[in-house]
Amino acid sequence: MVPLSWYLLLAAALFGIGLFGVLVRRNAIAILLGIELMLNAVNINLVSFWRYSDTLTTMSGQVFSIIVFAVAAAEVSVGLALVISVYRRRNTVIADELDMLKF
Amino acid sequence: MNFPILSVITFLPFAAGMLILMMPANRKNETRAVALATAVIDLLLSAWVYLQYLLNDMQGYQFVEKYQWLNIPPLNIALHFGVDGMSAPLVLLTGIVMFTGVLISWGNDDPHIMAGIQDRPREFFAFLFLLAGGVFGVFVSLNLFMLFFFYEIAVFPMYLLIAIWGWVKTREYAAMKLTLYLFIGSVVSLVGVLVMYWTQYQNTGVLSFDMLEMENAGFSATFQNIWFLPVFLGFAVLGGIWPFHNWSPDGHVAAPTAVSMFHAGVLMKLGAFAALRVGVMLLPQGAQHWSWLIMTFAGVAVVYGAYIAFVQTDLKYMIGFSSVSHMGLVMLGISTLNATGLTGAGVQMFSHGVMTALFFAITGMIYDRSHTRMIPELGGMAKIMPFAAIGFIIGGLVSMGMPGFSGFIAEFPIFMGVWGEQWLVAVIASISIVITAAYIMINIRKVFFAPLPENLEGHVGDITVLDKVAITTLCLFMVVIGLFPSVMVPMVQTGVENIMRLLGGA
Amino acid sequence: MFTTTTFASILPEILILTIGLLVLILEPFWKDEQKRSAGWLTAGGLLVAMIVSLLFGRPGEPVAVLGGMIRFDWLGFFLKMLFMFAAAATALLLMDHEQAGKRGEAYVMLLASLIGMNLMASSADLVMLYLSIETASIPLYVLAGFLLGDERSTEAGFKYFLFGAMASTVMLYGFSLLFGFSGTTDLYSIAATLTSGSISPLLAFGVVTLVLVGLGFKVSAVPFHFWAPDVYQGAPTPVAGYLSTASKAAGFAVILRLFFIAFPEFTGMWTMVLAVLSAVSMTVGNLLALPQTNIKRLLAYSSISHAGYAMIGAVAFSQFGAASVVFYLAAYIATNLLAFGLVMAFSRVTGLEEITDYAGLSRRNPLLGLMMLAAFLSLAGMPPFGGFVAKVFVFAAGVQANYTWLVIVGIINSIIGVYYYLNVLKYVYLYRLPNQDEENHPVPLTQPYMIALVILVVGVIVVGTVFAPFFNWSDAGALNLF
Amino acid sequence: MDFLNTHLLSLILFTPAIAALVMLFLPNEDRLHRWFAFGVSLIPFALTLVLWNNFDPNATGFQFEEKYTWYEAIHSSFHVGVDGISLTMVLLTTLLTPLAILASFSVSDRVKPYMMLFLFLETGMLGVFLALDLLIFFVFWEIGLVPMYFLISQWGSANRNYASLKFMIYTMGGSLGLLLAVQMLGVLFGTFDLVTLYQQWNSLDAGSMLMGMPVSTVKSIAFWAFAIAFAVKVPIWPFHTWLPDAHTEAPTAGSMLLAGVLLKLGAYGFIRLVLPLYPVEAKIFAGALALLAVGAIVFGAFGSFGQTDFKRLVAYSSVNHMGFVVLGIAAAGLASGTADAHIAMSGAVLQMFNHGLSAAGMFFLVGVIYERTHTRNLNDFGGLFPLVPIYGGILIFTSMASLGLPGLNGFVSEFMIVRGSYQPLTVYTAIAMLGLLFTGAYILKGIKNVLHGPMNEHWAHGEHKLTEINLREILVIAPLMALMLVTGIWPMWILDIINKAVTALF
Amino acid sequence: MTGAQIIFLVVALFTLGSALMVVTSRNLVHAALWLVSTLFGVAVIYALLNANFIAVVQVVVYIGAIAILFIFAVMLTRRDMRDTGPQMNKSWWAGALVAVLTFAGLASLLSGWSGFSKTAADLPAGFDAISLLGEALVSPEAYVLPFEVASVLLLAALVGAVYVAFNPSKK
Repeated sequence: MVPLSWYLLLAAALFGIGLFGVLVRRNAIAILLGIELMLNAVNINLVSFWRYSDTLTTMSGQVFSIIVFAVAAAEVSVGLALVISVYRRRNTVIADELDMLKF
Repeated sequence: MNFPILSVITFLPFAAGMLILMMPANRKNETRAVALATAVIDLLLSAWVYLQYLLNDMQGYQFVEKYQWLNIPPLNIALHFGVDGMSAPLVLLTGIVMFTGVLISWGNDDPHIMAGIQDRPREFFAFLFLLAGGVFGVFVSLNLFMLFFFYEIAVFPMYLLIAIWGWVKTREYAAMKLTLYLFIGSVVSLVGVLVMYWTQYQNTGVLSFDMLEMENAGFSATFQNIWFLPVFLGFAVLGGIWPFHNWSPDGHVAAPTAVSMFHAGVLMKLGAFAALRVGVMLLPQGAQHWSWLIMTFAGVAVVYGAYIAFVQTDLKYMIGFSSVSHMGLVMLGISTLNATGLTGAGVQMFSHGVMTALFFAITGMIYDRSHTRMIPELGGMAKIMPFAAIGFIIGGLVSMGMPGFSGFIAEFPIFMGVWGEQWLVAVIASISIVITAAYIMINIRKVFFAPLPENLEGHVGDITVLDKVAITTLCLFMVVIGLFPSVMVPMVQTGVENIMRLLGGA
Repeated sequence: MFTTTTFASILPEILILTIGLLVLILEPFWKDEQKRSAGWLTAGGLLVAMIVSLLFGRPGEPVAVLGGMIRFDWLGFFLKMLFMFAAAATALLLMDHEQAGKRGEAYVMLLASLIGMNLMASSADLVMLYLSIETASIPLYVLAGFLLGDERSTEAGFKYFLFGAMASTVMLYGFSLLFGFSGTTDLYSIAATLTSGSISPLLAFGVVTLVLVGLGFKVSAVPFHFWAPDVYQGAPTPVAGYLSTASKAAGFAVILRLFFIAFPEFTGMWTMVLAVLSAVSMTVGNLLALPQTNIKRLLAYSSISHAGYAMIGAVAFSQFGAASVVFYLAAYIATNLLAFGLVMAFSRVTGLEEITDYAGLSRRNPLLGLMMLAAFLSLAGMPPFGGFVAKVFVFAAGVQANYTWLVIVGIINSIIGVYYYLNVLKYVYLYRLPNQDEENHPVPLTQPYMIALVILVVGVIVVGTVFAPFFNWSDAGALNLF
Repeated sequence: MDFLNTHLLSLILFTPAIAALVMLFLPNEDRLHRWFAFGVSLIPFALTLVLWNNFDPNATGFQFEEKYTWYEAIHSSFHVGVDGISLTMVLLTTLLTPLAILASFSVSDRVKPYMMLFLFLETGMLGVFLALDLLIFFVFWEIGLVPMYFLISQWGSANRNYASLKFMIYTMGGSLGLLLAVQMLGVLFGTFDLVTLYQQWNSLDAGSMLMGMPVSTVKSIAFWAFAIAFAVKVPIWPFHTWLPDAHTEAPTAGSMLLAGVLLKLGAYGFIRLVLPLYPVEAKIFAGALALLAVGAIVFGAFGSFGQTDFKRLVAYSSVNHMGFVVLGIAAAGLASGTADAHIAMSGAVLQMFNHGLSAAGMFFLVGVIYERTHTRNLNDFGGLFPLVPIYGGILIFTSMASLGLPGLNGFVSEFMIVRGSYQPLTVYTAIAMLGLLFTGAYILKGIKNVLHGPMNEHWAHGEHKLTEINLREILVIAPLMALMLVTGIWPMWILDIINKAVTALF
Repeated sequence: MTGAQIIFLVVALFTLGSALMVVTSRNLVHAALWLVSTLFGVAVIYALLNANFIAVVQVVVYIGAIAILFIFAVMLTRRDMRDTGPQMNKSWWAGALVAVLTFAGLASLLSGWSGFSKTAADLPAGFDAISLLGEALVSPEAYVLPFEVASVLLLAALVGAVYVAFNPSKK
C-alpha cells in the first residue's frame, strides 16, 4: 500500500514546479499554466487526505476538490479573457512588458 | 442646573460653523454677523458659568453633565462635562478670545487696509469655530477619551487656518511644522493614556476613561514614574515647553491675526491644561518624581524665551518667544506642585491668554495697515492709532509682570511657589522679568513712539471701532484681575485644592 | 433542513442575487441613455435589501446553518451591511463613469463579488471560505479590467488577476493542509483537533504562512501589496475604491474568523506574525506614499498602511481587539470610499489624477473641498471623523495586549500619514491654479455623486462622533468570536 | 464724616487714580485737563491736611489703618496706615504733586495723557508710603515706575529714550532682589503683613536652618536684596548713574517729582523695611552702608561741581543730599535704641522732607529758565540777575536752602544727621562733613554761573530776551519757599511728629 | 515494493515530468499539450486514490474544457506563439531557488506531522463514493450552499469573460 506521504510529496513537488512556472515564465499564459499545476497539487492533497482520513463518508475532501474544479474553470475563463483583452490593446502578453503602471 | 450649559457652550461653535458653511459664499457680512452672534452668545454663556461658579465647593466639579456615549464593557466613554476652578477661567478665556477674534477678523473693504479676513470668511469662521469648539471641549471634558477627542479637533483646523489665511512667506512650512509637532505630542500622550486606561483595569477592574475614576486607579509608583513624562510632555508640547517650543513662534508668525490670538491665547493653554489635568492629576507621584525636570525645562524656557524675544526684530516673533517665556512660567508654576505655584499657574494661563491675544490683535492691526512687522521699519504708530498704543502698553505691562495688572497676580505666586521648592530656580527665572521689561519697553518705543517712517506716511490709518471694542475687552480683564485678584484667584484655588488633594493622597 | 433561520441567514445574498438577475435581464431592454439606471437599480435594490435584511434577517444567538457552511451571527451580519453599503455607494459612483456606467455587466460583477464578500464574512467552513473568496475576487478581476479601451485598466485587471490567482492558490494549498491535519473543513471543529499535540508549532507556522499569502493579498498587506498601487491606479476609480474598502474588509473578516476560531492554540505564534506584517505594512505603505504624485497611487499606499493599522486590533486577540478591527473597517470603508469617490468626481470632470491638479479645488467647488477635508483628515486620524476614533480603538486594543511597541510603530506612522494627507489638502486649499480664475472652472457634481458623497461624508462624521452604536455592533460581532 | 475718617487713607490714595480715569472721558480740551488735574490733585492735599490735623503724634503704632482682603491666595491684604514718618512723606507727596502739575501748565503736547500719568504717579507714590503690607508695598513700588517712565520717554528732552530705559531697567533690576526677598518672606511666613512680619522675622532663631542655609546667612542675603533695591532708588553711589540721566531728560515737573518724592521711596524703604526687619544685619552692615553713603555725598558733590549742565548739577546734588539721608539711616541702624539713633533718624526723615522741597524747587527753577532759553548749559548763562531779579532772588533763596544755610530747612536736618551719626560713625561723618564743603562749592558755582559774572548779552535783547518769572510760576515756588523758611525757623511743627514716630520705632 | 507502489511511482514520475515540460518548453502550444498530459497523470492518481468520480471530472472538465481553452488562448495571442526570445525571467534561478525551497520546506514540515506516513484503510464493502458525493453536494446539512454559490460564480465568470473577451468594436 502506498503511504500518504508519497502523495503529499508528489503534491508538494507539483506545487513547487507550478510555483517555478509562475515565478519565472514571462508569458502570461504560461504563468496561468503554472497556476493550474499548483491547483492540481492542491487537489491531489485534498483527495489523498480524504482517502487517508478516518471519516471517509463525510466526503469533504472530494467536495472540496469539486469546488476547486469549478473555481479553476471560472478563474481560467476570466483570466484568459483578460489575457486576450490585454493582447488586443497591447499586442503582447509578456508580463514584464506590461509596465505602464510601474512606479 | 438643568440647563446643559457646558454642552451648549461646546457644541454651539460646531453648530454655528456648520451653519456658516451652508450660507451663500457671497454674503460675507451676514456670515460675519452670524459668527459674531455666536461668539457673543458663547462669551455670555461662559461668563455665566464663571459667575455662577460656587466658590465654597472646594473640590468638586460643577455644572456637571454626563451622557453615556459608549458604555459597553471595554470602553466607558461618556460625554462627561464639568468645570473646576482651573478650567472655569479658561472657559471664560476662550469665550473672550473667540469674541475678540471674531471682532478683529471682521474685515474691512478698504483695499489699503486689508484688515481682518477678506478671503473666504465663510470657511475661515467655520474652521475657527471648529477650533473654538474643540478648545471648549478640552476644558470642560472630564472624560479622558473625550478630552483627547476635542484636543485633536482643536489641533487640526490650525493647519488650514494658518496654511490658507496665513502669512504667505512661511505659512506652508509653519503650518506643517506646527501640525506635526502637535500631532506627535498628542499621540505620544495617547499611548500613555491608553496604557493608563488598561493599567487601571488591571488594578481596579474598572474600565473607564472617566478621569474622576482614574484618579483612584492606584497606579504604582514605578508606573507613574515611567509614564508621567510621555503623558505630560506630549501635552506640554502644545503648551510650548522648552525644548519642544520650536513650532510655536513659527506658527504664531505665519498665522492670521485671529488665529495667532487663538493659538497663543488659548491653544497653548490647552497644552498646559491637559498636561496638568492628565499628567499631574492622574499621575501625581510621577509628577513628584519628575518635577525637577519639568522645573528645569520651564526655568530654561522662561529665561531663554525672554532672551530670544529680546533679540527679535519681527514683532510677531518677539511676541511668539515671549509666549514661550510666559508659558514657561505656567509650567514652572505647575512644576512646583504646591498650592501657591499652581494657583499662579492657573491665573497665568488666563492672564497670558488675554495678554497675548491682545498683543497679536494689535500686531495684526499694525501689519494689516503697514504691511510690515519688522520693528525697525515701524514707528509712530501711537499718533496714528493711539488706542492700539495704549492697549499694547497695557499688554506690555502685564507681560513684564507689572503690579496692578493680571501678570503680577499670576507671576508672583508662581515665583513664591518656586521659592518653596527650589529657590535657585526662582532667582534665575526672575532675571526674565528684567529682560522682558527691557524688550517690551524698547519695542513699544520703537513701534509706537519713534518717528513714522516716510514710506508709511499717509498709507496707514486708524483702527476700526470693532478693533477698539476688542482691545478694550481684553484690557479690561487684565486690569480688573490685576486690581482685584479676588475675582479670579479664589476660583482657581478651588481647582488647586483638588489637585493638592490628589498630590497629597499620592 | 431549510428553516426560517436558514433562510434568514442567506437572505441578503438571495436579495443581492435577485438584484443581479434583474439587472442582467432588464439591461438589454433599456435604451443606451437609460442604461445607467442599472446603477439606480443596484443602489436602490441594495438599500431595500439592507432594510429587508435588517427587518427579517437579523441574527440571534450565533448559530451554524446549512451544514456549518456559514455562521449566522452578528459579526457576519454587521459586516454584510457594511459591504452592501459600500457596494451601493460604489454603484452610485459608477453610474456616471463614462465607459463603465452604462454597462450592466459592471453592476452584475459588483453584485456577484458582493455575494462573495458577504459569504466571506460569515463562512465557517474551509470549502465555503475558499469559494466565497474566489467569488468575491473573480468578478473584481473583471471590474478592474473593465475599461476595455483603456490600456491601464486592462493591464490593471490582468495584473490583479495574475497576482490574485497566484496568491489564492498558495492560500488554497494551506487550506488543503489544514484540512488534512484536522480531518475536517469546519472551522469550529478545526480548533478542537488542531492542537499543539497534533501538529508542531512549526507546521502550524507553515500553514499560517501559506494562508496569509492569500489573505495578505486580499487586505494588501506588505509584502503582498505590490499589486495594489498599479491596480488602484488603473482600475476604474469607483472600483478601486471598492477594492480598497469592501474587498479589504472582507479579507479582514476572514482573518478574524479564521485565526480567532481555528488557531486559538497557536495564538502566540500568529499574533507575532500578524504584528510583524502590521508593522511592516504601516511603515512601508506610509513611506512609499510620501513620494507619490498620483492621487490614486497615494491612496493605494495609504490603504496598505491602513491594513497595517487595522491589523493591530487583530494582533491583540481579544474581544475588544476584534471589535476595534470591525469598527476600524466601518470607519475606513466610509472614509476611503469617500476619498475615491471624490477622486472620481474630480477626474470625471477634469480627467486629471495628479495631486497637483487639485490646486484651487476649494474655490472651484467648496463643497468638494470640504469633503476632501473630511476624507483626508479622517484618513489621517483626526476627530471628529471616523478615522480618529477607529485609530484610538485599535491602539487601545494593542496597548491592552501589551503590544505597546506595535502601537508606537503605528503612532509614528500616523505622524507620517498626517504629513502626506495634509499635503493633499494643501493643494486643495492653499494652492491655486496657475491662471488664478478657479471660479471659472467649476467642478460640478451630478446627482448620483451628490447622493453618494453626501451620504459618505455624513457617515464619516457620524462614525466619528456618534460612535457608540457602531462600536456596539462591532463589539456584538466580536463577541461572536469568543 | 465717619466715612471720611475710616477711609481717609484710601481716599487720599485713590482720588488721583480715579480722577485720572475720569479724565479719560473728558472732552479733548487742554485747558480743561490742566485745571481739572490741578483741582483734583488738591483734594488729596486737603485730605492730608485733615489727616495731619487728626493725627495723634503721641499714639504708638499706625493710625488710620485700613485692611481689606486683597489677594487671599497668598495671604496678602490691602493694609494701609500711617505713622509719623509716612505722614511726613504723604504730606510731601500731596504737596508737590499739585505744584508739579501747576508747573507743567506750560506743557502743550498731549496734555491729557500727561496729566493722567501725573495723577497715576501720585497714587503710586502714595501707595508706597501708606502700605503696611509687603506685597502692597511692592505693588506700588513698581507701579510708580510706569508713569515716570512714560513721562520721561514721551515728554523728556533729546536723550530721553536712553534715559528712560536706563531708569526703568535699573530700578526693575534693583527690585528683582526685593521681589525675590519679598517672596521668600511670603513663603516662610505665609503673610505679607508688615506688622506681623516685624515680629515673626525677628523671632526666628538665628542658628536654625532655612532652605539649607543658616538663618543668619539667609537674612544677610535678604538684607542685601532689600538694600540694593532701595539703594538703587535712593540712589546711593555706585548705583546712582541712572539718576543724572533721568533727571536731565525728564520734563521739569517730572524732575520735580522724581527728585522730590521718588528718591524718597528708596530711603523710606530703608526706614520702613530694612531697619525693622533686619536690625541685626543693619548693625553689621552699617559700616558698608555708611561707606556707600559717604561715597554718594562726596562723589555727588564732586560730580555736581564738575557739571556744565545746570540740570545735571542739580541732579548730582540730589545724590549728594540723599547720601546724608542714608548716612543717617546707617547710623540709626548701628546705634539703634540710643538717642543718637533717634536724632540721626529724625534728621534723615526731615532731610527727606527738606530735600523734597528744595530739590523740587531747584528743578523747577531750572525748568523755568530752560523754558525761556532752551539751554541748560551753565556757560550760556551769566549775569542774568539784572534781567530777572525776582527769579534770581528765588533761585538764591532756594539754593541756600539746598546748601543748608542756617535758618533755612536744610541746615536743621543736615545738622541732626551729622549730630546723630558722629558718635556711631565718626570717620564717615567726618568725611561727609568735608563733602558738605563741596556742596557749598557747587551750589555757589551754579548761582555764579547763572546770575553773576559778565552778562550774556544774548539774553538781553530781541527775540531771545529773557522774561521774568510769571505769576503761575511764582505760585508754584512760593509754597515751597514758605515751607523751607518755616521749617528752618520752627522745625518742631514737623519734627515733633517725626521724632515721636522714630523714637517709638527704633 | 508492492504493485500499487510501482504503479504510483511510474504515474508520479510521468506527471512530474510532464509538469516540468509545461513550465520549461519554449513553445506555448507544446506547453499546453504537456499540461494535458500532466492532468491525465493526475487523473490516474485520483483513480489510484479510489476517487473515480474526481478522476472522471478531471478528464472531462480539466482536459476537456480548461486545457482546450488554454490552447485556444495561446492560438488567439498569435504573436507570442513564436518561441522567439527568452521565455523566462533573467532571474529565473531565483525562481527556481524559491520553488526548490518551497518544496523542501513543505516536505520537511510535512514529515514532522504525526499522520505523515499513515496508511489508508481499505474501502468498506459497498462504499458508494458517487452517491455519497452527490448527497453531500445537495444536502442542506452539507455542501449545498457551496454548490449553489459555485453556480453563481460560474455565471458571473461567464458574464464577465464574455464581456471582456467579446468586445471588439468599442474602443
